[in-house]
Amino acid sequence: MFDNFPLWPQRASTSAGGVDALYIFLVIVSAMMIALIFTALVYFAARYRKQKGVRAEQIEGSTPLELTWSIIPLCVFMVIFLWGAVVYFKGRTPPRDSTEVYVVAKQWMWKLEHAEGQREINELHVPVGRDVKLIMTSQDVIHSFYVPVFRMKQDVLPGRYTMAWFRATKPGTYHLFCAEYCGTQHSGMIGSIVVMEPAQYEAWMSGTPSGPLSVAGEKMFAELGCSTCHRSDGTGRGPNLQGVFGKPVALDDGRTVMADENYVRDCILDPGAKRVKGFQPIMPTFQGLVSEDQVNALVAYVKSLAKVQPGTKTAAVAAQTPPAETANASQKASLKGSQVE
Amino acid sequence: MSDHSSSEHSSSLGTYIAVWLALIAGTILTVVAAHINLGPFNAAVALTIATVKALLVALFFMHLRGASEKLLKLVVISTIFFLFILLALSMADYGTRVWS
Amino acid sequence: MPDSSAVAVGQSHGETHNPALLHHFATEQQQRDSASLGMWIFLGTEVMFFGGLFCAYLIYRLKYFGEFAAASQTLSWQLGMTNTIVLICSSLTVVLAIWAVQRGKRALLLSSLILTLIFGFAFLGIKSIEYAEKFEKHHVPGPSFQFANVPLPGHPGEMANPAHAQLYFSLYFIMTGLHALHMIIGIGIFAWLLYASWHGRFTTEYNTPLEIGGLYWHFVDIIWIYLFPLLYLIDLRK
Amino acid sequence: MATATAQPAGQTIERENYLNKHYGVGSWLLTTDHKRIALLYLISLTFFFFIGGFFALLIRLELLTPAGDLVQADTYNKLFTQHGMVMIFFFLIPSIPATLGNFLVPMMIGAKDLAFPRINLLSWYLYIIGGVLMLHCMLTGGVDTGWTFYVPFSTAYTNTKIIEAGLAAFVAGFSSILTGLNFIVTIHRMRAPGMTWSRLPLFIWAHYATSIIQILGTPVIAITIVLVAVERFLHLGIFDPKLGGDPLLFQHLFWFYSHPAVYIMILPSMGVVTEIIACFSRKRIFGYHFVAMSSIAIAVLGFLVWAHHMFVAGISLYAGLIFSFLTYFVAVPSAIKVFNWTATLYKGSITYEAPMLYAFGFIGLFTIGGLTGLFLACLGINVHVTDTYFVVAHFHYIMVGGALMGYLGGMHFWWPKISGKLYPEGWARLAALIVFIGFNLTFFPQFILGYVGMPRRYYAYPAEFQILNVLSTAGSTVLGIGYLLPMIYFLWSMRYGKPAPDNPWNAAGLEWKTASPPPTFNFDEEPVVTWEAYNYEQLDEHEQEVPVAG
Ligand code: HEA
Ligand code: HEA
Ligand code: HEC
Ligand code: CUA
Ligand SMILES: [Cu+2]
Repeated sequence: MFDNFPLWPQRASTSAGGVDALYIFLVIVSAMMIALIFTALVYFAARYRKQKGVRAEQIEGSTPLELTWSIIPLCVFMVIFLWGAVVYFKGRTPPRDSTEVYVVAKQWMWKLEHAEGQREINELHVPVGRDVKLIMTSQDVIHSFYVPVFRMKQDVLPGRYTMAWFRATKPGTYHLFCAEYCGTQHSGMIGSIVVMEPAQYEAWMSGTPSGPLSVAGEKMFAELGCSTCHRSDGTGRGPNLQGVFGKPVALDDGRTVMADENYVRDCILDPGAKRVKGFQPIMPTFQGLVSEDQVNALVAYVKSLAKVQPGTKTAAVAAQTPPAETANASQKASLKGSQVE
Repeated sequence: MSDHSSSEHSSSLGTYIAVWLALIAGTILTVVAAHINLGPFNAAVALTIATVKALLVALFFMHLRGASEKLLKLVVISTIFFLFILLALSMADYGTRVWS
Repeated sequence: MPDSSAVAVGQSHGETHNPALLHHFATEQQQRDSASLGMWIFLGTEVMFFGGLFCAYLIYRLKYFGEFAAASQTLSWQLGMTNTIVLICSSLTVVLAIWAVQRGKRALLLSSLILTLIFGFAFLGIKSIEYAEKFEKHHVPGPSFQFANVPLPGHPGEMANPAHAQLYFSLYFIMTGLHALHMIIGIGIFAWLLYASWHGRFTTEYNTPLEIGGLYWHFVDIIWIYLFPLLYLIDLRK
Repeated sequence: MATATAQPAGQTIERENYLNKHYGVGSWLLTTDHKRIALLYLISLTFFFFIGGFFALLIRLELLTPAGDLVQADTYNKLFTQHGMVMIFFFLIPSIPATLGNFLVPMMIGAKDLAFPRINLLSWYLYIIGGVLMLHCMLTGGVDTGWTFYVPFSTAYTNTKIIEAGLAAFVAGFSSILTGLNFIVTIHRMRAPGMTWSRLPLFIWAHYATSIIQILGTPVIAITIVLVAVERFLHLGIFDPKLGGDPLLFQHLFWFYSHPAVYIMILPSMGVVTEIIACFSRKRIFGYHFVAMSSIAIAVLGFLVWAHHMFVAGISLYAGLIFSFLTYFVAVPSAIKVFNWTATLYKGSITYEAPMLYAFGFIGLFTIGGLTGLFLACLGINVHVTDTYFVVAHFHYIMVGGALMGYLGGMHFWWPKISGKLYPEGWARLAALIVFIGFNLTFFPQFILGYVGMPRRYYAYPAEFQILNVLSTAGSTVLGIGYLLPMIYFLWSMRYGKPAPDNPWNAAGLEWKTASPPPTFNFDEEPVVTWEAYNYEQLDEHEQEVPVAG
């Protein structure tokens, strides 16, 4: 499984090749620079060693030379920067329609939940050739999800989601490390990524009892009473959540934000921070009432609603044509503000 | 090296009183302005007045104006510059988070 | 020009110079210039010290706009304004003291210094009234903090999140607290300056400590000039 | 050379100098003489270096085997935290400025002392108070957060002595601020007549740039530590996401100081190397103005790049792009320096005394360290190698291979001036060689280790990483010997070394124009400068045999 004396990490994801190529480029550039500088040093040191009767020749300096060796390195640097930026950009932008896995990190273990509902601890099964998007959060301190063979790493923060993605290319079992120092057992926070052929993966999936995460979320949605306000027929006091996810939402304070995972998370845990335009601020916070896993399930459910055709009075619609009475109310509020004095 | 600068010749008593009056006026002005709703400009106006007041204190009370040497001014300017970097580049992260 | 009127007292180097001139300086001018440059640079470090707090304030204010406004409105701008004026007056007495010492006006020097101290104490007194009020209202961050059911300005019916309001008060206490600490140090310095002036330590030629102390005092004033609008004023009307 | 006080070499009767002018503990602990304070620093710094090195050896021993067998996991975490803290805050940041800088800055510009001698002493006391706090903290439980103190681990989850360690760094920080302040004022106000800005030795320029960072950066870490302490005591939510705080704000504030701080560590060393190269190739520095200005440029640009430590920490994608872009600009002035040093050798008249060997070592290792910094600054690669041993290797190459090499080179170069004695040249060359070999053996394998994927701060690790770790541990023992040697022969030479002439290297610079060791006020007469820095041409005019040390 693991070589005994590795000098180079295996490549098991689509982005690994790009990182390696960039790395090799940098190694070559550096090797050339080192060769140049060291040769010059050694040559000068030997050629101009002190000899009887030969005095050092005083040289002021040379502005053209200085410019040359500032500008050429700068150009090389810019190439490195641009190339690196491209690789980074790709590595950080998850493709659409990727399979989703929710990751909850805590001291000192990884909890992973597939959108299909399989739950794993310190082990993640993924199929070859499918884009997998990780939606990660931490219950306590900062951790970091690191899979060397995928050349992929992302810190996992408490209080919000961070994202990462990969597409595995080679079946095998690989290390999953926690790369951000997180306390006593930081070095024990190791798991494995099991990459399987699609067929095997399907077999594994069906062998694991579960329902999709969104189904669990749906149950919770009813249990927590979300459904009393968020009705699918649009008659509730809250926006209809169908078709909300992935669309821009107009907020009360004039901003427009993308309804992504972090947004939904904030709506549940800190509804006050981002109020949807055109609704009363009555949604209570669920901070402390739901665990990270439950939040994930709720988020997964809200996401699953995105595929449903929007009904009436969703936030997205409300944003364009705010219901008359609420719009008036907010206008009044702002007018009142300026009329004092 | 040390060109003879310093605050040998500090300003006259009249200047001090005038600056003092200006500072008091600035304070009243900023309070009045704060009571008017200017939307996002409330903060801008308040900070502008504060900066004018701070300048008055620095230039006249701290004799920055009288200092013939550019050095002290350079110290002040570079400090403000680095403070600006701290604020601006932090905002480069916080200000662009919503986009990513 | 600088060493002109120095009185000769016996020295180690056998030169004639002012006893306040330290041995490693060539001239009094050099010594004075060094002291004021040193003080200005020190004030630069102070700016960066407060700068970290301003950075935190900026970021959280943008993040929790509503709560910061709601919390800010619980402050008394009247007390804040009074304190601003008190500080401005104290700055005036500080420059008066320096003006007086340079012209050998002892009475004005001493009375200005005494006034400065009085203003300084007045500032701290008013500040402590404000702090006391925060205690009564349970606006001191910590376990007993309360900020329930305070509507967000401009959004009646929408309540501020107490945790975020607590952030405002945390920054309020840290910023004003550090500022007050600087005031206390300043009062200490000026008490010493008063003592030294009383004993005639400063002359028309030698008064660097007064100038240096003055720089410090004015700087503390400038910090307040920014704290006042940021904490009290900019969210008064929302 | 108006005021050169030439002394016949090998003179027997000891002149009065700063070392023998007064005796007794009090004359040292209450001294305001910059040279004595430099020695106080030297002793205390060396002490902390060996403590930090001791921790490093324990770290390396633990990592000899994949299993966590030598110490407990908690102990290991404390080891690297305290290794990092001691080495950075109590050794490397003050190292050159507080010893060589303190000793030489006034002398090189022809002043009698620093502008504020008492503040200088205060800064040593602050350093000692910080150091004692740190020692106390380590002896009574220690800290385990990593030297980076990341929240919310440090504020809410660890029960080790954060506050005390933070206070230690806070106090040491003020010591650093005061040193920087003193240098800037001294360089502006105390230069001897004729010592214009373009005649300043580049060592002074480097210290000037360093001081700018110390003054403007350190206060930010101070306030950050205050915030961490307050948060830990009262739990206000400043950094706690549960209460609305943002853990990344801490990282921003921390790195706003700690990135520029890495240039506090390297710039003085660059200054030292510049002096050494000029002297042992008997040449003026190629492109004096560019080298001087590159120091300032590093200091200023260094403030623009801090978030390159946070590329995967959850900052916005755009911030990542901006900071990566800016990081490449700070590498340009470093490149300028490397090229100018190399060009200085061209057509020189080069000899290979120990300081020169260290200087060569510096250039080589700093270049490697710096180039790997470019890897880290490259977004695409950073994602893979951040928080792995690649980073560990990068910064040890710069800080140990670069800064520490330069420090040792400087100590050898100015030792005759400081102590009035010559060190044994043969041993010194041997030590330089051992350090070089040991160093590469220790840290080169870590680059590979990092790219293969071994995360840092790991106390136990998967078995396939073992061989490289064994190499690294082996190297660290060699390195340890390399560092013990100079310590031994320097001490030896204080008693048994040959007396040093005033200018054993026939070097340029005002510090060589006074006695070795110098008198209390440095010069018997105030010097008047009429020549450029590095006037080796003039010095070699009367080509007499340079007395070679050893
Ligand atoms: C003295 C200390 C020092 C110095 C001088 C530097 C210098 C540099 N550092 Fe380093 N760095 C550290 C100490 C230092 N660093 C430490 C301690 C850490 C880790 C902290 C922690 O997490 O614990 C770190 C981490 C660190 C990171 C973050 C890694 C991570 O955690 O993800 C990055 C990323 O950009 C980085 C980059 C750089 C760069 C670009 C330089 C540049 O300044 C280097 C410039 C020099 C050169 C480039 C070489 C000479 C140039 C040439 C020869 C030109 C020719 C070249 C070409 C044409 C290609 N460093
Ligand atoms: C100036 C800074 C500096 C210096 C000089 C060193 C010097 C060394 N460092 Fe360190 N190091 C850091 C700064 C420094 N380091 C920092 C900032 C970190 C990060 C910490 C963190 O993650 O938070 C780090 C982390 C770090 C790690 C990573 C730990 C981990 O992530 O798990 C390792 C591992 O090999 C290491 C090794 C070494 C070694 C072998 C040396 C050698 O060069 C040391 C050689 C010296 C000696 C060997 C001393 C000789 C003394 C004797 C032989 C006598 C014995 C002692 C007594 C009797 C008391 N260091
Ligand atoms: C008391 C009524 C109420 C309850 C209970 C309630 N919500 Fe809401 N919700 C609202 C209102 C009103 C809004 C719009 C204003 C706002 O953003 O706060 C809203 C907004 C939202 C949004 C943002 C929708 C958009 O269109 O952008 C999401 C997502 C959401 N709620 C999820 C939930 C979940 C999940 C639960 C249960 C755990 C829940 N809500 C419980 C009233 C409620
Ligand atoms: Cu989790 Cu390290
Ligand atoms: Cu850095």
